[in-house]
Amino acid sequence: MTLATADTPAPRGLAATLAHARYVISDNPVTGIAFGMFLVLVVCALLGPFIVPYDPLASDTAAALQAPSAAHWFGTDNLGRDIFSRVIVATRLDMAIAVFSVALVFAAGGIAGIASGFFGGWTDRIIGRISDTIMAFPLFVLAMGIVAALGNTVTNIVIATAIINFPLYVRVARSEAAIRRQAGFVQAARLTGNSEWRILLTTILPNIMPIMMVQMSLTMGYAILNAAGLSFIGLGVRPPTPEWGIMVAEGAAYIVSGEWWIALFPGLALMFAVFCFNLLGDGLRDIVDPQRRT
Amino acid sequence: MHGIVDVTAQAAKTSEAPSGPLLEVRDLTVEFATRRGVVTAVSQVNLTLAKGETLGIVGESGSGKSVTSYTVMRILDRAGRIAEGSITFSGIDVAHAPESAMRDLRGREMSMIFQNPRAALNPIRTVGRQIGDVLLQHVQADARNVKEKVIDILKQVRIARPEERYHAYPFELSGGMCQRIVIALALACRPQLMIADEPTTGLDVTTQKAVMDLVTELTRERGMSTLLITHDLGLAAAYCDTVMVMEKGRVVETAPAERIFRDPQHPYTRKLMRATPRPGITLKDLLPEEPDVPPAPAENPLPLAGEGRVGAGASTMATVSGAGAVPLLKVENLLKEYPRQGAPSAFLSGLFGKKAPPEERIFRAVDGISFEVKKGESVGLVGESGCGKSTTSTIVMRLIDPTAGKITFDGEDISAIPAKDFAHHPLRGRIQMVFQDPTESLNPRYTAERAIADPLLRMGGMSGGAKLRARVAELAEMVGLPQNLLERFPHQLSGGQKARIGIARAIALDPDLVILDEPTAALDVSVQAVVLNLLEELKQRLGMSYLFVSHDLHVVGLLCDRVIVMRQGRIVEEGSSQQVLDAPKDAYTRELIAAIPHPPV
Amino acid sequence: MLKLIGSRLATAVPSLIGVVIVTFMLTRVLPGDTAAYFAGPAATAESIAEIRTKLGLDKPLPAQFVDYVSALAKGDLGSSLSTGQPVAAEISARLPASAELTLAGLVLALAIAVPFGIMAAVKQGSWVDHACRLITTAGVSLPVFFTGLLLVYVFYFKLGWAPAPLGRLDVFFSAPETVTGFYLIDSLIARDFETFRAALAQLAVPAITLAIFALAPIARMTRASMLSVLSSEFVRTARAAGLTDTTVIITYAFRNAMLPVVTTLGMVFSFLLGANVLVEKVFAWPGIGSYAVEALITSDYAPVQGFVLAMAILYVVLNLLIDIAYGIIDPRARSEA
Amino acid sequence: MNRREFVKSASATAVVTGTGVAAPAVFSSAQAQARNETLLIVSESGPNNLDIHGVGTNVPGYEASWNTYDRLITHEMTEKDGVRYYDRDKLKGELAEDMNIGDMSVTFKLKKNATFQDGTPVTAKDVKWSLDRAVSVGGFPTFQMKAGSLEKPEQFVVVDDHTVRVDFIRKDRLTIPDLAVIVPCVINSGLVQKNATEKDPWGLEYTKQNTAGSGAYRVTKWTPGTEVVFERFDDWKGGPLPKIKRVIWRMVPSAGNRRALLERGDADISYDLPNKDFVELKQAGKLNITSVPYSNGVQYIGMNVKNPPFDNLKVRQAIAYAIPYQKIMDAALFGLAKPMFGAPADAQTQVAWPQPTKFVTDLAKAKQLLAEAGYPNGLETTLSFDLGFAGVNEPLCVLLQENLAQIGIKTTINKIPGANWRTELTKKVLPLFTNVFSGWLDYPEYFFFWCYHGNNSIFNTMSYQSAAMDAFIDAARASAANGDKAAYDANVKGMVDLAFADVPRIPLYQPYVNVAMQKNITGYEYWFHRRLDYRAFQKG
Repeated sequence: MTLATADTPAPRGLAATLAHARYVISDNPVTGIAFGMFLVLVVCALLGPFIVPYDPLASDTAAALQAPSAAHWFGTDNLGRDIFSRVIVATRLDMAIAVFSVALVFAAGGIAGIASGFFGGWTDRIIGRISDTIMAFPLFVLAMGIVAALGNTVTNIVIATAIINFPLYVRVARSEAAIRRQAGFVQAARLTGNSEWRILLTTILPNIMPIMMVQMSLTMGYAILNAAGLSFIGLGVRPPTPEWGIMVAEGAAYIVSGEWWIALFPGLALMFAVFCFNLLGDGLRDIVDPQRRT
Repeated sequence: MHGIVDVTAQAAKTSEAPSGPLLEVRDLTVEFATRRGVVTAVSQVNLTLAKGETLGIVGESGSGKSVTSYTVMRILDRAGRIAEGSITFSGIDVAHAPESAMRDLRGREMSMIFQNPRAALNPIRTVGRQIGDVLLQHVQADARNVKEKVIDILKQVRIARPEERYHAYPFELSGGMCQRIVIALALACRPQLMIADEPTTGLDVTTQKAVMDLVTELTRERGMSTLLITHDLGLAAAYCDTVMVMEKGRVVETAPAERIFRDPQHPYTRKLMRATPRPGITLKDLLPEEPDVPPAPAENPLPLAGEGRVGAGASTMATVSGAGAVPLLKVENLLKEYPRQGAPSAFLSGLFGKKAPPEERIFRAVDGISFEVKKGESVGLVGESGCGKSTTSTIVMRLIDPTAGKITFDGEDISAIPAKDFAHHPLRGRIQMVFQDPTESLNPRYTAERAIADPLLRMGGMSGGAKLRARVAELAEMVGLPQNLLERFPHQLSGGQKARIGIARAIALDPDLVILDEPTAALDVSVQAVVLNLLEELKQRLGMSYLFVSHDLHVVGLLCDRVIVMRQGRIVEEGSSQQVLDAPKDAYTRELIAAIPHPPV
Repeated sequence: MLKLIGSRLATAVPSLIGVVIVTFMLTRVLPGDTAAYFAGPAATAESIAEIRTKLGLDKPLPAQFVDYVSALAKGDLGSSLSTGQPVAAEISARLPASAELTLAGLVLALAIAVPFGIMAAVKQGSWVDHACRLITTAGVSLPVFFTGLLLVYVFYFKLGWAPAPLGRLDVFFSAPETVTGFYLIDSLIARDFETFRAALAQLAVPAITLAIFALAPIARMTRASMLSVLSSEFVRTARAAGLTDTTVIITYAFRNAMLPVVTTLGMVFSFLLGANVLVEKVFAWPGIGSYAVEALITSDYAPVQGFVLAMAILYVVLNLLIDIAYGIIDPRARSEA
Repeated sequence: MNRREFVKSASATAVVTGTGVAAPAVFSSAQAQARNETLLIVSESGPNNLDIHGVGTNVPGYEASWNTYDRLITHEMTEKDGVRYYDRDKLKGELAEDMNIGDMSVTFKLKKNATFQDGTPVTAKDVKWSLDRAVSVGGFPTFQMKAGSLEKPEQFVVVDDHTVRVDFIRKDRLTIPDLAVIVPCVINSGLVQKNATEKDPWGLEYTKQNTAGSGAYRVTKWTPGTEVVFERFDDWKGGPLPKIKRVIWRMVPSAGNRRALLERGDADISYDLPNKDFVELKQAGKLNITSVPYSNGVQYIGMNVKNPPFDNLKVRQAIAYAIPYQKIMDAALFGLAKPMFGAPADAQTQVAWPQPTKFVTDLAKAKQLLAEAGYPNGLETTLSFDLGFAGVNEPLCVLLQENLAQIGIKTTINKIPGANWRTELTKKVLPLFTNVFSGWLDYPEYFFFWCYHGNNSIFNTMSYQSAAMDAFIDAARASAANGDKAAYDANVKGMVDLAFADVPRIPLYQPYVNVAMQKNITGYEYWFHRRLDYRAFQKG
């Protein structure tokens, strides 16, 4: 079906990707919504502390446990802190946890995966065994072990999330690299004097970037959920820093006693973010998936 | 399952159908909703097919021949729809028939076979059960006698040991065998119409002949009509009563087979005829004749429009040095062995103590071959798939290491250097390669310009800037690639344009030897003609020598001085292309040549 | 098939060794000091040191590792400080509880997610596709403990449909005589249907919580593999041969599409085992997850090591089952091994 | 269990759970009758050892031991603002039928008919063996016995089969009450010695998982971390036969679920709900809620007085003035505590403990004190708390953190898991933390002996060494022993004034023991150990 391309002069470079992205958004409304949600998250993360009505850390015991009202849109928590401000300000920390852990696991798992898929032999076996070992641990317990061992700072939470996603990235990268190992353009690159590592980084990596991006957006969702889980068992972010996971964990005790808003709004925010990342993942796959690119 | 219908009664029903033509297509127009708006794939197509008649639809990729056949069967994908026109099949208006009615027709009254047979079969279901499914679906059999009926059909399509093959899975059968299963599937319910969409593309020429003979014999025996879709004019001529030529969605000419070849009316048909490689012609003859067009055809503005090669072998311009000089490339009893697929690895079999006999464990892709290539000479390596020609070329390219054997290039033994270190060897730049599938050989992330510049950046000692851009422009101009296409990505270019980029990249470092691995197999025949001529001219101008690997004897005959025929890893015949094509000494070569269908020109 | 099992076990051995080493290192890094704990609140410095030598904690790490591995070989997993029980006994009592919950969650997730995935693929781009995607993504967007608490609040506290979140069985039912440790199966074996119903009622809400959390990965994988299979050539041949939609979609397309789904089951199960730790905490489920969490937080070595080994073995067995299932579905796998 | 059955049941699970939620278990008549003879208790965590002498036995373990073993003597019951309360000063026999206190000894006559749960009679030999064990196993039990000057096995003499004499090494008013706490319980020495080994002479391993006592209940099933089941010992001679036949104690980690179980009537008693729930449940009136102040108990902010910056008195005083007392009372406790701050400037020091300090929240004064102490631009430290009581500790610390920040003291909060909390305390390195301590024996000098005395016990978490303070405490104990009330009062006041002046730890409040019970549950008794006494409960 190369009918269309031959005649109409196709737009070049960046314009092409933008046109293509615009097409996918209009073609698939859900992905459009996902991009919208992502923008909202980024705005909250960047401008959070400046646009919130109250200081997220200021407690006001007189106004503790108030239901959502005009003054406090999301109500107040047990120390009288404004939940709306805390939810908005928490975006920055949660997005940071998501972005950094995904970047870390992409660098480690992605590269290791490509190397093992591309070189095969011993590299493949060693990396395979390492990721098997990590897989043998129930993922969440491993994360807890790491955070319990190294202390529950945000950096350790990011490292723990990265480690437990390592096998997933190795597997995806490995299969994509293995397919392309004997591709024509890789052989051609060998012919023109590129060393194996240069081929790996300049030829294979860019070609599998799209697929990895899909994976990265999905894992961002799981990273935040993981942080929330750690908070629930007391290994999460240190108080009083606002973070969705810990706010939901603390609010959970108040559901039965009727103060549903303490847990609900951070829960919804968490859901909003994870939802956005998952839909973004599917959307990216549609943009990136060659079959869709008829 | 209502009463069992006796198969013979079924056959009787079809014969009483109204006498008119079996299939009639009137002004058919089909449109596809794609990303850049609605695209008309086929417009105003008319065709009639009488009972027992075989109609061939010939056209290049994108001509709409497949779309027409899919529309007749109404299995277009979601994006396609019939904009206007009518299709009547033995009295039924197919265009507006409800899906349930169509489902009864498909498989029972009309059926289809497809291009690559192994992918056309369900990989995880035995072939016997797949044929059985069709029979059970169309009430041609019931649970008790379905196995016996399937075995009977397998016999009809000449499959040996059908009881055993009933339980086989597609991956356990050869390409030709799979195609027979697909045919069996199609003919199971004795349909009136068989549509064959490029049934033999990708198969070896000998298997191709066997499959086509089988199809024609079965369809004639049962009085079925056939619609053969192909891009191979030779095939259409040999097996069709009438031929219809299509170009960019339109029918340009329809005529009985022998008349269309003897006296083609439409210029496009003539262009196709000329571009089809056939014995006894020169490269120039492939190009469309230029009635009043200025000598240099617009497509490749080559200043030195050298006139055609005088006879085979010696080409006037080539600096073919005398026989005495040191040959550019010398290959001495090259051997390459692979562990047989599925054989237990040495480690495991060692573990369990039982050692399988050597032959069983080892598969010899290249079995001790020797040949030479002199400076400026182009040698053809011909053979069917699995004969080891590609393995040989990859070894000579030093992409993989041989098990044994010596390769000397320009006096230096390059087989000693392991493949993975050869990338930095000074000789690297002097041996280059053009790959078979142009799309797969270009990095999707690089523009055309970046792809051509890559070798220059790495080995050509150029670091970028004006000098590099000038060299790339010069190369593009040499291969006839318009300058404005340089910033485009591979997915925005046509097959021919991508092939030219592959060639430009190969000659960027002024190599002495270029290995061409089936460079035009994936191209349309008209584009192939242009590319072959381009290769010939480049050889003349730059004094390179070629090692041309192909399965198509005619194409090799046109371009190469000498031809080597290979079979199961061994050389069976070697000689000048003239002598091998006209008077082949070896029986296998003769069989190869005979099997290639070519138009009765 | 035997070769397949042989090669799979061969690859499992190094990862098991890896697990043993990592757990050993992990527990030695945990902040808590066992000797101090052992010595009790009013201990003096030298009594802590004396207990440290008794436990062999003062020996160099490699020596400790050798003791640990030799004890392991004899099947002695040591005993837990917090509960005072031998770890081997605790794990064998608690593992079936977690396994039953996780398997129930997985079966439920499969029963919902796979049909969702198929529908989404068959009607790609339609509202069904978007609805499936939204529902499954919503399931995974909430932390599992929050879903659990929400379900308890609605189904138990407000509506009273679900039984009290008091663990595996209502207080007034005695556990069926253990054969497999799975209450559902044991009560069926003992033909005691009342306990079966009670156990099932207790299992319902936690299993649903886990299932909701596992819907997304399974549905997404099923949809993706169904899409690629539906666009393959043999499906087009089947359609051209006039087979009905159900045959084409189920017997032809779906069976092929199940292959990648089966392989991801291993990862989903391990993912669920992790999530089940939180569900156990919410539903007071006497599983192995909550046991490990307690031990981990109080840096109590033995249970953590015992737990992780049990999980590693479970993971290897699971992968073996998946390979066998793969071999059954796909004949190519059988011949290649 | 063949594969087919497994698959069938697994699919059955999928089918049933798939089709809506199964109906709740139906109670057959037999179970209904059993229901009102059974008490269902739900709490967050359970015992890790059934033996009070066990190594590292946790607080829930005390409850198990109290209900399954007898002591020689126990306290009479009295009434305090509507709740049955143990009488600190009046004792009565439990295993002993007669107690005769001499000048330097006390003699007990054992009940003849008392038997252990396995039927063997209780003899003086068992009593001696048990008391020897208490003073020799080390750790907390030995320390507790020492608090009542019961230190050496030689003090315990078997007179005859049913008479035991305890000789005093020094006059100590706390000796007799110390024989009524949980530690000096009487153990079935025959049964335990049978299961002892030369490595474990006192049979601690056996008694960890099996009860070998003569108490009113025996433990029939214990799944650590999940459930403990007690059955009544019908031949119990220690007191009137309890009404409850069976006690089921289930661990339910989620506080929300515990409240839901109570509100829906599926659980009878729970005592570790968040304060907010207790206040709301009390207002709702559906359940009986009792709130009794911790006897001799204080929640405090402790500081390590050995190393800077808290070795400086002014810094400690600055902290004392910076604490948001009222905010803590409202947001962390919801009013369920007795304030130990803000006493009027002219208030006289009482001869009682605990009693309120004169500190109030005064940030300006705190800032000025901090400057005087040499920290004009503040300092940085960590604020630690016990994660086991996060419900109160976390809001308390967050509020404190906020106030300290306003006077320039930057703190990072450090959560320490419950089981590690005691280990961290023994290290005595935590600079700033909040903790609660309450002495079993409700006497001021007992509290100060544990918390302020120079012998640096684990509960002297501040490592506070002051010769003056030691003098006051020892004098108070001596004067109590020989009944010199005037000297005793003067010493107690001296102790308290010095404690408030040096302020190594800042008292916050006296917490309440809150228990929520179904309406049909009666007979709750408040004991010094603050755990439940199953023997007094009635249901229905």
